[in-house]
Amino acid sequence: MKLIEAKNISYKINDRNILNNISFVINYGELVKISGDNGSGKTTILKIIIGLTKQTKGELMNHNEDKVCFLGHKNNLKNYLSIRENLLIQGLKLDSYNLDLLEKFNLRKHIDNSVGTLSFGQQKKLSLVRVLNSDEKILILDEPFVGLDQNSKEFLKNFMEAKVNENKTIIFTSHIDFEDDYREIKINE
Amino acid sequence: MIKKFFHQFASPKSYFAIANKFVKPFLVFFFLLYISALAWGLFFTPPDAVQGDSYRIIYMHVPASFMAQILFAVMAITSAVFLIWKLKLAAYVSKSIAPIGAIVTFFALFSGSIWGIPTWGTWWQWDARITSTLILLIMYLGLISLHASFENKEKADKFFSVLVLIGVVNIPIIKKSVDWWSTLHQSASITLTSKPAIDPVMLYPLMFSIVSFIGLIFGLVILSSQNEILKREKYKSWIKNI
Amino acid sequence: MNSSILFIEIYKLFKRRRAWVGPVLVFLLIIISFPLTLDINSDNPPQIYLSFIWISTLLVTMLGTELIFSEDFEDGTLEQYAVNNQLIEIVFYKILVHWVLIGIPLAFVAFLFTLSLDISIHISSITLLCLVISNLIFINFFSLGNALSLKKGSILGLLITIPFLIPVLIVLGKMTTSALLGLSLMGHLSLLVGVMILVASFIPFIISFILRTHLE
Amino acid sequence: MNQDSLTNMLSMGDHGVYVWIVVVVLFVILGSTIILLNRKIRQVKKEINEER
Repeated sequence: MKLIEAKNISYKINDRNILNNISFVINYGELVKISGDNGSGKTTILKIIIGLTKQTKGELMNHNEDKVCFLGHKNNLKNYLSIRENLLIQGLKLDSYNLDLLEKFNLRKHIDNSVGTLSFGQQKKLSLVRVLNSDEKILILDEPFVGLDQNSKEFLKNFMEAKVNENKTIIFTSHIDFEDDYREIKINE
Repeated sequence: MIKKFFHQFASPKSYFAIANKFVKPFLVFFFLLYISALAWGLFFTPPDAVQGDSYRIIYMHVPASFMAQILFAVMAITSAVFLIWKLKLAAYVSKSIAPIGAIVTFFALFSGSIWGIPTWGTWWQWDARITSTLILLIMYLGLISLHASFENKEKADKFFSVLVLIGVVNIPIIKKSVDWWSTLHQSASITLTSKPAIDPVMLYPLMFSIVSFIGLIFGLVILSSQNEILKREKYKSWIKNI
Repeated sequence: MNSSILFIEIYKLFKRRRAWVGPVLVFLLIIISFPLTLDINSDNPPQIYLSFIWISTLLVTMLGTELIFSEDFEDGTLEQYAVNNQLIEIVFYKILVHWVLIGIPLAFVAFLFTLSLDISIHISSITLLCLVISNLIFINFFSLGNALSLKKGSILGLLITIPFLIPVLIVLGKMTTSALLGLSLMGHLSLLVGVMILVASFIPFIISFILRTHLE
Repeated sequence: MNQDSLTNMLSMGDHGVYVWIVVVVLFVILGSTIILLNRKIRQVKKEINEER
C-alpha cells in the first residue's frame, strides 16, 4: 500500500535548484534509505515529506494522517538541563527500558550531569532515546548514524529492523553504506 | 482567473521588458516636469505674508512628505499581493520600494528641519508630524535591514511582506497617538496646518510639483525594481536574452 | 490545551536563571542607580522617574525576551513542535511564561521603587497596573522582533519593534500626566487593556507563521 | 529683466539660502540615486553576460 508518492518534485532556494525532478514511491512497512552526496537535498526531501517545507514544483501525496516521529539534524536537547531533566521534558519516563538504554549507551552514570558537558556522540545517543521510545507508525530519521560508535550503530540498526518487522515505516538518510535489507532512493543527478 | 492573469502579464520577464523600454523617457519627462514646477514655485509666485521666501521649501517638502507615506501604502499593496497570490514580481517591487521610501522620508525630514530654522528658530521640534515621519523612517530602515539579513531571499520576502502589513496598520496608530501626545507638550508651537487655507497662487504650483514628484519617484521605483529583478532572477534563462 | 507543554516551558525558563533572574536584576540595578545621577536636594518632578521607569522596563523586557525563540530554534525543539503542529500553542505559552516570570516581577520592582518616591500610593498602584498590562504588549512585540530576527541579533529586533511600541509609550506617558493631575484614568486604562487584548491575540499567530517560514 | 531683479529673484530675500540648500540636497539625492541604480543594473547585466 502506498504511503508517500512524489511526482517530479523540485525545490529551489534563491532560484538555484536544490532538488530537481525527483519522483519516488514509499510503501507502508518499508525501510527506505535516501542517499546522496552532501548538499544533494536529502534533508530537504525529509522536510517535504513531513510537511515542514513545500516543494516549489511537483506533487507530493501523503496518505499518512498520524503523527510521525522525526529526528532532525539538531539534537533537541537543552544544554543547561541534566540528562534526567532532558528526558522528562521530552515526555519520556525513566522506566527500566530507558534506564537500560542509558546503561547500554554508557550514559547512566552521567544522568544528573548537564547535557552541555557531554560529548557530541553522547548527545547524539541521548537524542536517539526519544526515537527508541517512539510508538508512531512512521519514523523519519535524518542522519541517525552520524557520530555513533560501532555498538550503538548495531543497536540502532537492529531496532530499525525490528520496527519494520512490526510493519512500521522508516525513512532515513545516510551517506554511509552498510549491508542490510533496505530500499535505496538515490537523489544524485 | 486572476491568478492566470497575473502569471501571464505580471511575470518578471514581461514587466522587465516593458520597464526597460519606458523607464528612461518616463524619468526624463517627470524630471523636467518637476524642474519646471519647482521653477514656477521658486521664482514666479509671491512670497508668503508670514514666512517670507522660506516658505518656498514647501514645493519640495510637501511632495516628499506625501510620497513618504504613499510609498508605504503601495508597498503594503504589493506585499499583500505577494502573500495572497505568491506573485514574485510583487515581492520584488515591494522590496525595491523600501530604499526609495527611506530616501524620500529622509529628505522630507531634512527639508522640514531646514525649513524650521527660519520659521521656528530651531532645526528640530518635537512636533507631531516630524515625529511620526521620523518613526516612518525607522520603519523603512527596519524593513531594509530585515531583508538584507537573510541569505534565503524567498524567506526574506515573506518576512518583509508580513512586517510591511503589520507596519501599515501601525502608521495611522502612530499618527493618532503622536498627535494626541503633542497636543499636551507642544500646544504653543507653530504648526504648518494651523495657518489659513493656502492661496491659489501658491496652491497651483504646489499641486503641479506634487504630481510631477509622484511621477519622478515612481520612475525611481521602476529603476530600482529592475535592479532587483536582475539580481534575483540571475539564473533564469529568459534573462540571458536581454 | 496541553498543560504539560506549559509546564515544560515554565520549567525551562525557570532553570535558565540567567535569562529569568538576570533581567530583573539588571532592572533593579538601573533603578537603584538612576536617583544617584539626580540632585536629591532639588524637587525632581515624579514624571521624570515614571518616564524613566517606562523606558527602562521596555529595554529590560527586550533583554528578557532575547532568547525566547532563538534558543529553541537552535537546538531543534521548535522543529519538533512544528512537526507535531503545536507551534501556535507554544508561542502562546512562551509569551505567557515570559510575562509571568519576567514581566510581572519587573512591574513589582518598579512598584517598590515608586513607593520610595514622593507620590501617592494611588499613583504607585496605577503604575503597577500599567506595567503589568504594558509588559504583555512589550513582550508580544519583542517576541515578534525575536522571531523575525532569529539568529540575527537583538539590534535588528529592536529596530523592527520600536515603531510599534512608541504608541504604547505615548499612552503610558499620557496616563502619567493625567494621574499626576488627578484626572480620571478609566479612558486610558481601557485603551491599554484593549490594545493588550488585541495584541496578545493576534501577534502569536503572526509569530507562528514567521517561525514556520524559518523552519522551511 | 535687468540683473538686479534676477539677483533678487535668486536670492529670495534673507531666506534664500535655506531654499537653495534644500534644492541642492534634493537634486544631489535624486541624481546620485539614479546614477547608483544605473551603475548597479549595468554591473549585474555584465555579470550575467559573463556567465553566459
